Amino acid sequence: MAPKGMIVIDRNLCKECHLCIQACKQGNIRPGKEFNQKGYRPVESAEGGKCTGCALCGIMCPEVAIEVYRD
Amino acid sequence: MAPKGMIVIDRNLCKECHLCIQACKQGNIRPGKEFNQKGYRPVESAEGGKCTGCALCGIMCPEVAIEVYRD
Amino acid sequence: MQGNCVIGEAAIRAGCRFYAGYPITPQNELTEYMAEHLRKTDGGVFIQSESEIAAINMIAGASAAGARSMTSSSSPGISLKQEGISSMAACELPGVIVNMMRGGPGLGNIRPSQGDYFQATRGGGHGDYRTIVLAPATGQELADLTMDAFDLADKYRTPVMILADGMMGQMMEPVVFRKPKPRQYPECYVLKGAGNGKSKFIRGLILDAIEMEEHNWKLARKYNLISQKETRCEIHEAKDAEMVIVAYGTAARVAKGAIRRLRSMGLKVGLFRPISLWPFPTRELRELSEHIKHFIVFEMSTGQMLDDVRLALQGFANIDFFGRPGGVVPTPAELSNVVSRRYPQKDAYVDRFLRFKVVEGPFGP
Amino acid sequence: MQGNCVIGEAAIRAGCRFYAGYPITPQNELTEYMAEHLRKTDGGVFIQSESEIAAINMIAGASAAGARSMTSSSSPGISLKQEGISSMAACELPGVIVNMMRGGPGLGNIRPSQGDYFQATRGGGHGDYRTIVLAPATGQELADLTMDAFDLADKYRTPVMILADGMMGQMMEPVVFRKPKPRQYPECYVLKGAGNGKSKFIRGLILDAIEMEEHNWKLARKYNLISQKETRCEIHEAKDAEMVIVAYGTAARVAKGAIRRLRSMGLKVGLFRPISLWPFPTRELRELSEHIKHFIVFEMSTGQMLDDVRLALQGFANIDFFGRPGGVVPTPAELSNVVSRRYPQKDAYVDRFLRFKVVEGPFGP
Amino acid sequence: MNVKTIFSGFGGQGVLMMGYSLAHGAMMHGFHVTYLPAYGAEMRGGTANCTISLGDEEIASPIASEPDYLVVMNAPSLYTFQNRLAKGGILFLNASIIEARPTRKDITFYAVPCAEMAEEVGNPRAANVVMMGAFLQKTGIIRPEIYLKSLETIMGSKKKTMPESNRKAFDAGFRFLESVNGGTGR
Amino acid sequence: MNVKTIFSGFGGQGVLMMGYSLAHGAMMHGFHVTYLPAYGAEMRGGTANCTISLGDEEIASPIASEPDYLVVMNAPSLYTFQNRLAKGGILFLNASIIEARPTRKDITFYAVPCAEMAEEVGNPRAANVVMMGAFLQKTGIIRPEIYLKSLETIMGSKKKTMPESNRKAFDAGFRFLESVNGGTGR
Amino acid sequence: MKKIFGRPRSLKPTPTHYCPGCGHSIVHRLVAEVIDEMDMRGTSIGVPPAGCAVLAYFYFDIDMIEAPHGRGPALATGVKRVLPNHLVFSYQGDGDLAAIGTAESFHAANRGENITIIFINNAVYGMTGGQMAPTTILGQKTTTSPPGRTPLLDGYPVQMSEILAQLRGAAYIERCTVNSPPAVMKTKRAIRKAFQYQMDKRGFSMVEVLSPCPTNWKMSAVDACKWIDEVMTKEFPLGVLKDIGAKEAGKEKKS
Amino acid sequence: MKKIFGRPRSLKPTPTHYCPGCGHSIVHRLVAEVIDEMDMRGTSIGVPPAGCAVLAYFYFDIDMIEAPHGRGPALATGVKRVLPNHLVFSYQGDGDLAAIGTAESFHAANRGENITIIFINNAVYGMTGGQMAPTTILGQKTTTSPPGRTPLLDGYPVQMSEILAQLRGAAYIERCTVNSPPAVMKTKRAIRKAFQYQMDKRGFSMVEVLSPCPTNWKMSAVDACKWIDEVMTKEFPLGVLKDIGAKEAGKEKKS
Ligand SMILES: Cc1ncc(C[n+]2csc(CCOP(=O)(O)OP(=O)(O)O)c2C)c(N)n1
Ligand SMILES: Cc1ncc(C[n+]2csc(CCOP(=O)(O)OP(=O)(O)O)c2C)c(N)n1
Ligand code: SF4
Ligand code: SF4
Ligand code: SF4
Ligand code: SF4
Ligand code: SF4
Ligand code: SF4
Ligand SMILES: [Mg+2]
Ligand SMILES: [Mg+2]
Repeated sequence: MAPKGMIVIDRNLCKECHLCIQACKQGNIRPGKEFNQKGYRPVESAEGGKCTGCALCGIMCPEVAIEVYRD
Repeated sequence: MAPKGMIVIDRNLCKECHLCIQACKQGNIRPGKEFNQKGYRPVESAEGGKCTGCALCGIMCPEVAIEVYRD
Repeated sequence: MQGNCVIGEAAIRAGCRFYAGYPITPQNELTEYMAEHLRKTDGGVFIQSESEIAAINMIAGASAAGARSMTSSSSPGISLKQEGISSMAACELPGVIVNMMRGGPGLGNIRPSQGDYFQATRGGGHGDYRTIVLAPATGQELADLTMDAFDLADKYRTPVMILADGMMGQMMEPVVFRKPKPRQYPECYVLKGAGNGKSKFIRGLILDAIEMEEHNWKLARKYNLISQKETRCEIHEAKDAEMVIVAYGTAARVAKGAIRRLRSMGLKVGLFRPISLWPFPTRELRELSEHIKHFIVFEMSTGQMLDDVRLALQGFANIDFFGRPGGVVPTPAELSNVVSRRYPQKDAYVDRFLRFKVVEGPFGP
Repeated sequence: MQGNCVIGEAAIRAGCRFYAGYPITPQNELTEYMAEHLRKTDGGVFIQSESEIAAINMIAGASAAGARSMTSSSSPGISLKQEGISSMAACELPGVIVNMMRGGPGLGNIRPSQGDYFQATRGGGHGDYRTIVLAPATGQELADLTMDAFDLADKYRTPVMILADGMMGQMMEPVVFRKPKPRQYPECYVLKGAGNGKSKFIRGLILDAIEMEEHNWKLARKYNLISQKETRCEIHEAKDAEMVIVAYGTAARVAKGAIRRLRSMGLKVGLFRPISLWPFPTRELRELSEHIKHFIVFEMSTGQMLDDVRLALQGFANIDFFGRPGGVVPTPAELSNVVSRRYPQKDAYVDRFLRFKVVEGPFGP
Repeated sequence: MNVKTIFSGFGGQGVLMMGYSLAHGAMMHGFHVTYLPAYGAEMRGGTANCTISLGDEEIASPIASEPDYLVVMNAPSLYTFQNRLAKGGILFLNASIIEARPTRKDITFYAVPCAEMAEEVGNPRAANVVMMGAFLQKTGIIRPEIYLKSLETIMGSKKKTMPESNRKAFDAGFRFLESVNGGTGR
Repeated sequence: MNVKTIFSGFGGQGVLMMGYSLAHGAMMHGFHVTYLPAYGAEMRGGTANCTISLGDEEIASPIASEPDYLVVMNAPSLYTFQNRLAKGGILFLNASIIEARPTRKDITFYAVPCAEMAEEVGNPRAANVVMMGAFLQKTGIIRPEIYLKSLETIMGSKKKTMPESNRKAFDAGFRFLESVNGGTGR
Repeated sequence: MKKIFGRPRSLKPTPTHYCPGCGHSIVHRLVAEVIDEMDMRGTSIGVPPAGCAVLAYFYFDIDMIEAPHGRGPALATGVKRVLPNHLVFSYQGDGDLAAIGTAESFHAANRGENITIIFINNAVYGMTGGQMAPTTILGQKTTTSPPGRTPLLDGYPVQMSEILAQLRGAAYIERCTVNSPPAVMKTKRAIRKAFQYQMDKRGFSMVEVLSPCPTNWKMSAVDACKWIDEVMTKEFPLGVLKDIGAKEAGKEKKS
Repeated sequence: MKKIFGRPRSLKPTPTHYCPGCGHSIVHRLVAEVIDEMDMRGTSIGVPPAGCAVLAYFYFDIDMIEAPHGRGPALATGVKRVLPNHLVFSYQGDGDLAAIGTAESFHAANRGENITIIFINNAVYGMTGGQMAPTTILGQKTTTSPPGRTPLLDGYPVQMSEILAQLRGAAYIERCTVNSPPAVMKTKRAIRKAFQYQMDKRGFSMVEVLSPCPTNWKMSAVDACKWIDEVMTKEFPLGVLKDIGAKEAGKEKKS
């Protein structure tokens, strides 16, 4: 069983580059629809707890907008 | 029989570096004693016609102070 | 057409066939314009050089080979060109150098500023030389003065600088390109290979002091001649003026806006706008000072042209100063406020020395 | 000890522990002195850099890291340092720059000359900044002013230039090295690593125009302060003088020789010798002009300090000019001839404008 | 006549194009014009703005200390520029993104949901053109035909964009404000 | 007292050393001194010269427009400098190389065959020291002992040259002119 | 749950000005992470360039001093010689390092200065708006090579890592990229190694990073990452170009 | 008897200022001979440097323009682009080419500028009196490396020919010397080939000449020639470092 993980996305840091979506093998991140203050639409973590806490998304995120937690 | 040659040294161009002496396989050039206007002692061509006109001295002379003639 | 592109187009029309430059904001559009359009002309050469230093030396070479040549940069890049400019002046090589000034010193910022006046007019490079410096204030002038720059460079065999700033470079205004004059220059110095004739050389090194002095005075005489013949300025609304603003380039535009406001308030204010910064229009300013006794110098710097105004007026009129350095372009409203506060009382006392630079604005001295 | 070496020795005694430079005549002996002696001191770093540009940036780095730092060059090399000097001024980094001027513009020659006055005093680099410029005229002053230069650089956190020429650099005169003052400087800016505390940075880039303006005025206030506090000059035989020569550095030495001759001929001539070229001793010169109405500016150039004299005097006295550019050092005899011809008639008319530069000598304009 | 307008928003919203097309149209109309994009080339992803000055005489200063009209396409621009607007000036705001409304009472403002409207006409990237329709409806600086012709010239020179969809977007904006009265700050 | 001397010749003749040693000796004696080598570092193989000024007061100018003494070690120097010599000045020339003699009548000159003399004392490189002996004999600027001490210091710091052979060379020059009266130009 | 990934201490909690998907910000984080791991935050001095990274001092929480365009290696040399035990790195773009700063980077490497250069190769002048850089690929369109870079007019892309590797003062040089999580991890290891060599006083070190510039390449961030694999690494092969190796570890130290 | 050796037409009958036994003057003659033989005197433009050869325009009887120190390749680029069918060469010392002018020589080579550099490597700054040059040998004493060049403080001697050979714009690069008659002849052939490549528009060419500087090496001219063989060629091996070869002769020409 894959370890359980969780990510926290800082909406105001995210710049909608979608590199994290590309990086996440679990498909746990998806494009967002709402604009943030800067005019970007930050990505969102999918519901359903697919996240393994592998941190690949964080490793790719240029804005350090993602924090990764794991049990 | 080696070809006959002759060199003409421009006394006022010569700077007494002696590279021509080194270059001449015939020992046809020797250090001079008299000073020229610049304060150098130009080399001289030895008497005795040892010169073959091989031009090696001219090739080495930094000052183009040597003209070489050959039959 | 953007100001930067206007310069590029005017240069090409004036017959510029060699451009070398290195990217720097706020003049990149000029470099890019040349990249796009100069290479399409017959024989036109565009080189993005490895540095500003390489660029100025490339145009020196191209100019020696007979091409009308240009380089451009902005403040820090122009500092790097100083050795090259000094060398071109020494070798009497024509060439046009564009400086789209930015805020300085150091990396500063990329906003419009006028902090390079001293560098441009006093020879930022070493030795006794001067560079003709033209300061456009409209899109049209960008075109006209660029063409003139090439003509002056040829006429006097000397580098000529176009001194403007990011605002002039970015601004878009309708422009009519005039027909360029046919090129006239003494071809004698141009290197084309010796052919069957005598070989020649171009150099700035003159080891003998007496010969070098002779060369220095030869240059000095040329600069004197230029000073007498090539001053340019605009005098605006000065006839009845009680006070005249002295400003160039972008600052002069702001001043014109301010003058409109001031006049509508009933204050008789005019403008003296040097177009040639070197040679500075000393005579013209002095003539103006015969009936105007109150001047306010306005620069987007802490005060540099001020020296030239003081040298010209020699105490015959009051001189105030207002400066906004660092990339701030004050609005006409702000400037008109300052000027109105300084507007002379009747029979105001003429102070021959500028004892303090009078500066207003949020951070004044 | 040769002038160049005196500077080197004084610098080392003053605690200079970082030197970077690139060979150029006529200052090579200074570089060589540092190569030999600085590396022998505790922690002393000597680098022969790949260029003048690298050298100025190396000393910027060393200075930011807290070392007393110096670089030296001669005219063309100093032109190349302009971006770096402007950057140091912007970053408020101390540092000493020696310019042993040679004949210019361009490669010029290696003889003593004073053609870089404008570059040194008006900021050859871009932007609103000034460099303190000290001009020694004796071997002893080479030592003293070098030490002072380090102190001033620290005190005001600004680059300081020693401006001399090949003659000062070559000349040998007995010198006594004074004990250097203990170093005093605000260590707050020095980068030593953040430790456990807050990190800091040094920069010249300030993108926001208002912030940049604030920085410009901050610098301007500093320069105003320096102008008020740090002017230096020597006034020699001026008490009873009818005419005063204004000259600095090597030219001032020649002037002293000339004055001896002139006095022996009964002509009352004195000397005003600016030691700090920037800030120019304006106040001091103006005071002198209260009783002296005839000045002759003598420079080994076509006339640059002349502007500062005219700015100071503002038409209150007659100003003549005599220049020998290009590496010529006139003899005291020649200068005294020139001065005697210009020696004022009784009640001579004071001409407020310098209508022509009065130049004598074989090639005068 | 001497009118100054500032267009402002973030990079990618086509703010500079709005200004440029207006300047171009005004030039075609015969006005003296200056177009001054704001300086930000060394920084990307920030805000973008430009100033258009037009008038019957030579433009003395291309800067607008007190613009007559202000178009803001995102919230930060509203905060930055609203106080600069001249007394009695008109402000146009992109209601699709900006929730806030101006606070000044001495101006008129129009809220245009231009993103939604652009999507409606089937050209989601043409929010700026919608706004231009709205802008010219209320300011009437130049006639719509002239403007649209300019727009076509500009676009044509860049890429072959559908002129038709731009025209539709413009019309939508133009008509949207036809019968709307501007608000004032609260 | 204020005395100026120019030493001149071609590179390699030790001309700068002559001037430097005199300056050093004069400094030891207590004079104010300036030593000004001529500028030629960018060119080699040319002529070399230096100017020594010494006096009781600070030296106003280190340049000699009209030197009191002139030492010329080769012919070009004679042509270059002889006209600069002050009226009544003294000229020393290296007779080993220079055939010409000065043309001015208002000066005194001494012809010293210093190369030959140096060879005689067994130190062919010390022609310059021979000349210094001759120079100090006739000018008497400083006492021979002081000069020789200076020379030793200077040489010692450079390399271990035989002080003895220098002393001999100096003496030879000094004695050579003891009983000679100077000529004047023809 | 435990936080296992987040912002390193040496990176300030400040939003950057970089464009979406820009490689600069990834490399910033890596450098900060390595500094944290080596516990050098208090004794590091960084030298940012003129280039998109000009504001790096707003992001790194270590001491920094800005260099004029291209002069980072000279400035870093000055800092390092005065503080020989500090970690000193110069952070430079391709225009900065390989055009205007050619001489400075070349000679710092040749002197074997104990500094590290973090070299961001994005094949364009990013900050000034996408002009041709020395590393622009043949055929690549930029604002100053509108028809694409042509060798006869514009010259060839320059492999700086290969060239500096030839100099004897260079101890460690590696070319990496940051277009995928494994590539990012590899880059981090390279930075760590370079810093370690520096602290061991083994000479000059450099890590070249092929770095996406979606803005000037006019691509999405995701496509930019692909372009690095498909095009850029063909011109600039990844790998270690110089490593004086462990064998020299005992060599005399530089002071 | 017939004159079989004398002054070439392209060399003025002027005595030089060079020191006795200086390699500069030999190379001057070779360049002039090649120009004569190629019949290019009327269409050659030379660019002398700041360095001992600064007065070359007094000696060459062809058109010349002096460059500021290190900038010869940039200046020559300007000349050549305007006069693409002329023979344009830049004549530079090691300080000029490999220190202050590093970037200019590097990028001229990389652009494949159709110019030739005659590169005089004498391992010192000759003109300024014998300071350390980038090519100074380890241990060599100069006025700025009084105890001898130390790699840890002063860096390593730089092999510019090897480095420029790596650049794709370089067509022909050879290192020669002039310390013996055969070496002189070989250098002449190299210069001829370089000029020929230039006229064939094949790209950048350079001939490096290990050249005696008896004055600053403090040796006799004869010993200086020996030192080149014994010491200098060990650090700077002679030979062809790049030759794009005859096979490319038909390649598209540069305009
Ligand atoms: C002397 C000087 N020249 C030019 C510039 C303008 N400039 C700033 S950054 C830059 C180049 C940026 O390109 P690069 O080094 O590749 O960094 P990037 O932005 O791509 O990361 C240039 C040319 C400058 N600031 N100073
Ligand atoms: C900008 C600048 N810096 C320095 C100099 C001084 N300078 C003249 S020639 C030279 C170096 C000479 O060495 P090299 O290039 O090796 O030529 P060489 O004399 O050995 O032939 C230097 C540093 C100068 N003229 N200009
Ligand atoms: S930690 Fe791993 S699984 Fe979770 S969102 Fe990130 S990449 Fe996906
Ligand atoms: S990688 Fe970071 S910035 Fe990019 S979309 Fe994901 S969270 Fe946003
Ligand atoms: S030509 Fe040959 S043989 Fe004759 S002197 Fe010269 S080297 Fe000797
Ligand atoms: S090679 Fe020439 S200069 Fe040297 S000694 Fe012989 S002739 Fe004289
Ligand atoms: S322009 Fe390119 S390098 Fe610069 S911040 Fe944007 S993506 Fe990054
Ligand atoms: S110093 Fe050296 S390179 Fe220069 S001329 Fe003399 S021998 Fe030749
Ligand atoms: Mg880049
Ligand atoms: Mg050399």
